[in-house]
Amino acid sequence: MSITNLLTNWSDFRQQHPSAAHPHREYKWAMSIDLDSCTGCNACSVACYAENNLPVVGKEKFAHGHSHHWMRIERYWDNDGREFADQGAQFLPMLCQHCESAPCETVCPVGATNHTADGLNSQVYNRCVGSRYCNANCPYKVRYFNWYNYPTTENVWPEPMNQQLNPDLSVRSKGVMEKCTFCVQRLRASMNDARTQGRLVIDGEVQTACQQVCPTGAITFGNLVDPSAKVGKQWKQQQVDLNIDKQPKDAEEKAAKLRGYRILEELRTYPSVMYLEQLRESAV
Amino acid sequence: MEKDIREDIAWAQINKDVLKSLESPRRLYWVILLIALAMIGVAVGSEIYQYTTGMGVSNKNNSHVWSLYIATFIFWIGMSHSGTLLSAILHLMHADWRKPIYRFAEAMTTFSLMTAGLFVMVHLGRLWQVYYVMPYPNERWVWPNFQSPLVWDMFAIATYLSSSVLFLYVGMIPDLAICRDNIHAGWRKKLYTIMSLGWEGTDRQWRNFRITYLTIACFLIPLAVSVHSIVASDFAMSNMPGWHVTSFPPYFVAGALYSGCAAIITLFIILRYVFRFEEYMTLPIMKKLVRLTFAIAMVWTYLNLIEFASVWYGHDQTAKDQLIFKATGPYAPYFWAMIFFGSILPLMLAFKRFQTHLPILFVVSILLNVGMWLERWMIISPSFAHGHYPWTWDHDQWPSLVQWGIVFGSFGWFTLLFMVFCKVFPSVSMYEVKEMVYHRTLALKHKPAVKGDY
Amino acid sequence: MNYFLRLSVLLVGLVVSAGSYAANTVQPLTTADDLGPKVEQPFEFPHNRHAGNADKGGMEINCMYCHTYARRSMVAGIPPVQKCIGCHQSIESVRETPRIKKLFEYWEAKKAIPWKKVHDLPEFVRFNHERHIQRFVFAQNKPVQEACGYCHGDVKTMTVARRQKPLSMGWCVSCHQKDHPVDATSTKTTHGPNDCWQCHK
Amino acid sequence: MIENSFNRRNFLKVLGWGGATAALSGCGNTSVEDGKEFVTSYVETADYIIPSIGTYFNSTCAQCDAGCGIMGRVREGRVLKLEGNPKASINNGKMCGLGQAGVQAHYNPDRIREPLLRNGDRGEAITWEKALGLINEKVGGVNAENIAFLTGVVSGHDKALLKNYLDALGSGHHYVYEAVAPSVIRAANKKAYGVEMPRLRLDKAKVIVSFGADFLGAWVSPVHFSQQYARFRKPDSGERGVLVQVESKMTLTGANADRWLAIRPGTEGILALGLINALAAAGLSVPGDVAAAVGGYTSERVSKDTGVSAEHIGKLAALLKERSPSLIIAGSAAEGYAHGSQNAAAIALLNQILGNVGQTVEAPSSTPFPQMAPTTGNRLALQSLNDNMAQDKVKVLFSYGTNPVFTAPATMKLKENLKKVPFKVVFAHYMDETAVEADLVLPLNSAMEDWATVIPEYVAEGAQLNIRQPLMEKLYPGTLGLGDILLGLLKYRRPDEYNGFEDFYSYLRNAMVTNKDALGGASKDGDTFWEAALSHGGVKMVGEPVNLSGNVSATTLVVPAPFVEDATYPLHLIPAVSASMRDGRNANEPWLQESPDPLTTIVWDSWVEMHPKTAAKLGIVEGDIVEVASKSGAMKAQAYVFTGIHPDVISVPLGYGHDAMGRYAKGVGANAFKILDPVFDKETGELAMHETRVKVTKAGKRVIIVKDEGPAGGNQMGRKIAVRLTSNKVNLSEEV
Repeated sequence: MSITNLLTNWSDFRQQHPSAAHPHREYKWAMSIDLDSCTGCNACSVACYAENNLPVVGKEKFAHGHSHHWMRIERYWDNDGREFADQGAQFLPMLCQHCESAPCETVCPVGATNHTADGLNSQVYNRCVGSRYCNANCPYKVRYFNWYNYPTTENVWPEPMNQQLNPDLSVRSKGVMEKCTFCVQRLRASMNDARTQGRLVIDGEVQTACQQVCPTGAITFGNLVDPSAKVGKQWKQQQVDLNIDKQPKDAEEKAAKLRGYRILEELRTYPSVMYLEQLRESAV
Repeated sequence: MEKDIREDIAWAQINKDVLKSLESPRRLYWVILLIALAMIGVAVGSEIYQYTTGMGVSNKNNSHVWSLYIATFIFWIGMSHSGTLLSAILHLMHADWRKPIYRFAEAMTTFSLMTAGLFVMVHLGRLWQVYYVMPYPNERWVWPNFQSPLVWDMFAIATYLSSSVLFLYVGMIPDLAICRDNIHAGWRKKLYTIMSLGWEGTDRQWRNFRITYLTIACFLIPLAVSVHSIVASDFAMSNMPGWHVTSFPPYFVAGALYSGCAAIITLFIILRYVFRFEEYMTLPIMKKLVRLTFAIAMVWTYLNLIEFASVWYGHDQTAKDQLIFKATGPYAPYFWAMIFFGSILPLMLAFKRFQTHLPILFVVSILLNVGMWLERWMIISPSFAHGHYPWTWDHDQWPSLVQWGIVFGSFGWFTLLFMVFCKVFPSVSMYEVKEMVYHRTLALKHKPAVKGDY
Repeated sequence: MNYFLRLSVLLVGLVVSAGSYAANTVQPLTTADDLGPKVEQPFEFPHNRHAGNADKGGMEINCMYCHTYARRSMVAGIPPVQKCIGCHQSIESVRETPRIKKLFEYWEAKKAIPWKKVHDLPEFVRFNHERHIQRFVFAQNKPVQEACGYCHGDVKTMTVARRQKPLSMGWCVSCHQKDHPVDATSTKTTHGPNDCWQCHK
Repeated sequence: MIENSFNRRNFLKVLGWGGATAALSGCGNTSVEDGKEFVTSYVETADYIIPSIGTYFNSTCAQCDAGCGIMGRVREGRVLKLEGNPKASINNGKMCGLGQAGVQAHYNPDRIREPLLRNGDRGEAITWEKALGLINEKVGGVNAENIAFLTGVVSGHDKALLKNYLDALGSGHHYVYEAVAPSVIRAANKKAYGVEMPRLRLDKAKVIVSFGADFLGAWVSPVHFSQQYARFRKPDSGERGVLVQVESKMTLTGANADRWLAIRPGTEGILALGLINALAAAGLSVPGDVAAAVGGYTSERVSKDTGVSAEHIGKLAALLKERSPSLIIAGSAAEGYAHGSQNAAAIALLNQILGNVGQTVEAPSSTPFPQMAPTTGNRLALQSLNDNMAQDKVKVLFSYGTNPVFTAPATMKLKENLKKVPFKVVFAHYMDETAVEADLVLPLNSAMEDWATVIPEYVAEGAQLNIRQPLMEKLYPGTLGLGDILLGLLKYRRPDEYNGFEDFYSYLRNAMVTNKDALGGASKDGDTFWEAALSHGGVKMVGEPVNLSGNVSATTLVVPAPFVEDATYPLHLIPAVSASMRDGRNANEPWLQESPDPLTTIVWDSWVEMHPKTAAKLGIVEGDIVEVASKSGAMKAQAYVFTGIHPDVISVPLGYGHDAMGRYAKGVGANAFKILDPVFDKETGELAMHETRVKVTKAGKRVIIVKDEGPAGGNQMGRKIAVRLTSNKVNLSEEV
């Protein structure tokens, strides 16, 4: 890349506001998670460990906050001083929100985290120098740093456990940041297949590991550009627009409410994950 | 009335006094040098451990990714600002009193920058790939991300470091020539000969020298302001509650000048005592310095209050929560210590009797810097501990000994550099002191002096 | 000493101008051919004999006859020993040559041949053979040897394959930035993907 | 799918393809290297093997007894990941975390790799010939009466072979033991519905009242129930189902309930009868004898006894009356008492009154091969084995698929009694607590290396036979499957019958293909049938539907009054069965240890849950190490305080506290099985798991609990993160 190239194509190398010049043409991967279906069973989290070569750090390192759960289940209580949590818990699967205007992308000194053309927030391990600025700037704190050299010195996968490692993606060594990739290895494989066959990926053809296992089917994942994709229909039905930071429906006073919302939307990160609010029966 | 620099001091005397500081050191010097080396040893050992084992040994974690390294980095960067302030700004303002003290202040600038630069490296998870941050044509065809404040940092620090080295060096050339002429053999002779670049004191040389020095000074002032503004933008440009504050750049610059001035007071007292520079580093100078420090302290306090007020009356509830947490949570003792050392303690400096009381000033100036270091820490850690996302809050994080060791060692590194400098280069500018004396004499001769009529 | 000073000014100027020239050269520095080291293999497989031009004594076998996975998988694959034997058991003329004897030794012992990797990218790079073959050979109708040769060089003239191209990232990107026709007949062009996650995962 | 065994075996071989193995130094070397690495190719290959592309094989999960269909992703001869088999009717392509961790059971570094014979304190590696010969010699030397075979749940051909072996020995006892099982409920169901496990149709119900059944977490077939639950919550009609959970300690299911009712421990039956009374009062037609029998359970009295407010009882009764069909489920919380059977019967009666039987409580199908139908286990089996061992009636003991030394309460003195058995053979994956006591340890194949057929206890539709097949070549040549071992032993006893089978695979294939007509393969030839069965992961069988019969007699139903306070041991201990730990057999799989408990988010340790009120009374704060002492023993663990538990109750998870087994399980937490009191259900004689009374005292130390939740706990601090809405504000039928 020469300086001339850099200067002439400057706008291409800059992070654009999502609603500006570059709409997604073929793909925009997005997710929706129905919190009313999520039971907090942790299956997605384990699937993520299996698919993405996440190290099990052990008790001591977990205690120090060095865990690597790209998909973490948060559990909230809403019992404001009542004697019992008598409406149960609120479970929230939290993963990288693949923001369209990701705070992490602008601050990485080496450009190790980028936005891809299909709307993913990429993390390139081999480019990462470990400044951890991306994590500092991530309001969701879904980026996980390799504080130790898990594969070698920490021996997290003792023989023959290492044979389980997924060869489709790297095992990260110390000093690099990592995070949920929307199972990019699966996406790329199916996109390549589709490309070879001269078409686009069909809805349901590719699943993320968490979506695939979810026993209640709370997670929907797909291409937001594809009008036949379930995820797009959900977003549309819930009137959640990817490119705005304040959904007009939230201001409307209506009897029947829509459940879709995005977390910390007001920070203008334009997340690609929509959550559907949990429901509780009022009759009991 | 305290004694100021004597008008009748002979130029040869000045040379003699200053050059004396370059003579073989006393035993105490070696002792301190060894202590400094030991401190560096601690840091190097810690860094080797951290480098080989992984960043985890510093006891940072996923919700608390930055800690003392960045805090201390800002501290050292900040400290570097006073040298520029004293040399460049006061030079342009023709404040003569800076002349006996600016040399070591400049040296301090350079060395604290060098220390700060190390912290950037120590902080990186993959130090061995640090060259990715630099823009150079490479086989990967990849540039760094020019949007990132860290890349700006890299540029700012590199520019500032090279400029301040140049400024220090250019300003030393006439003095190096004096050294060269007063020493007759040995490595020093060779060193001074080369470094004085053939200075003969001709009119043409003086003229070129003046212009060069003035140009660099003019260049340095905006640079210095921009450097700390850029460092401030590391924080202000992010969206962390507690960081996302518009007033951060001036706040950082003020803090920088503040800690720098305090450090100059400390070093002033040490050098004056160690090298018997009472003749040059006089109390009236100290008085001016102290008043300057007091003024900056108040500016800093004001900007601090502005920050709090804008957060308090702003509509960002998260930032407000964060502020309350800082003042009441587990970091409260450090927060209030920072307020005390940074805003209350300097009120002492307003009293005349303290302005020249060196032992008290020595202690106070060190405490001011402790306060300023705490300020940096209080910017970093509480924000991470209590950010946007309650699930990942971490109120228990405490830096490990590895972090403390490296922070501790950085002071040894700075001391080492400074001590070596003092023994190799004149820490008081001889030619500028001469100028000062000359101007004073002139001023005395023409009683109703007209400004600029030299 | 003034001399020295002036000289250093000159030097700085020189470095700056050379640097900016280098940074701004339109041709990337790294696309020139860069011959890799010779690689010792268990025995020498004569690519020239199998794939070389007929006038030079080669048999012009399609690369994908042996490297059969290239069109449908990330990796091109080294053919199973079975494949070598499939032909060579009926080629009596060379049956007793030392290399073929060695081949049969492996076959009879049912042992895999420990070939060495010649084009060994760093482990975090995932080059996809399938997409390149599909694009250049099947969509654009380029001759197979030409398409493979973009990265593997002129293998048909070699015995043991040897790296000819630099395979550096800039070299990859230089091609990905070019506009390539979509298929053999179309005038429409696209360039290769330029997002990091295409190759680094 | 697979043409012949040669190709298949070749495929399963572990082979490193260049670029195909996971790059361990993913971020190291940055330059191109030539000629440093090997690229190994196959000698022979099949067309379907394409390096770098995964192939999927169907099998059956062995992590718990639910029998979900799994699909192993195999690449370059290694199984990489387990996914759900979309064709399996139980789990429809879905999986739980426990199931997925099966791959870690397979690749576990602590697996036993060859048969070990006791030599003093050490195990000495011996060959299989020697091991089997030794067993044959030992069983030949004792009376068949003195041979005991202790297993977990067995079904399919394993069970048939085991039966044949026991027959060949001239009988011998087969004890089927499950440490955690709904055995009282099974008995009560048998009475109430005529079957042990009726099919529960959560998806058809409009209201579910679950008395402590953790069907989303660890109860019977959680993945299946979770899918039904999703349809229950969001049916096509848009009428969202309402879940009410009644229990003393919140389970995962309780955490998902619309209303979680904290009930005084053991009073579930009273509430059920109170609900019947309230329903009758509200106008539901209730048979006269029932109405008379429950007449005394006024809402005031029930409220006083159970601690559930009258308001909630009223609302619940109204809801049950209004929305039909409903489903009432009795779970482990209801059955775990000395009057567990009565509790379960009362709950079944409620179902009956509401007319749910036949609606949401459906009849299962019987399996056409009763000899392969699952034998479910209970704790009574272990009890009687233990008694026999104590009386020196057991000379040779086989143990397979259970870990009784770990799961038996200390009062049973099982470990001591075990020492009285002269020859103990343990089939094991790890050197667990029981294997450590063994005289001969036989290392088992992992579920990813093994052939077996499985008939789960709870089958979602029809009758089915699931197949477990190897997903890759054995990691260690020295391990064998249960089938192979039994076959080997049978060859000594019945050589004519079994010598014809080279291994268990050929036996199984032969058995299946011979019976293909009954297995739904009448129209296919043997090979096609077999391959279809393998590629589907099992076969559907034609089963006769079992008619629901039986009745709960209200007149004979007596539910005792709630507990009297015990001054020395004031608290009830609820040993919690967590979704990932269960009875502890999977504790050596690190993913499970590191995935946080859903409710407390604690990892890598056990804990004592208590209500803030209880904690305040005892002066305990979170992280205090407390001693939990019952009459039968004591254990120490960290205290966790939260509001999902009744103040009269504390709860400790099971499955932790191994002192053997492997690097990930050993020394993690404390074993709550050990301190259980010997109180039994009066009707069935089962151990009443919830009857243990304890006292809790501070042990003096305080730790920082290792958990995922931060200092904010479950508080969102005013941010809009996880949002909750009342369901009447939403129109679900409009949703996509």
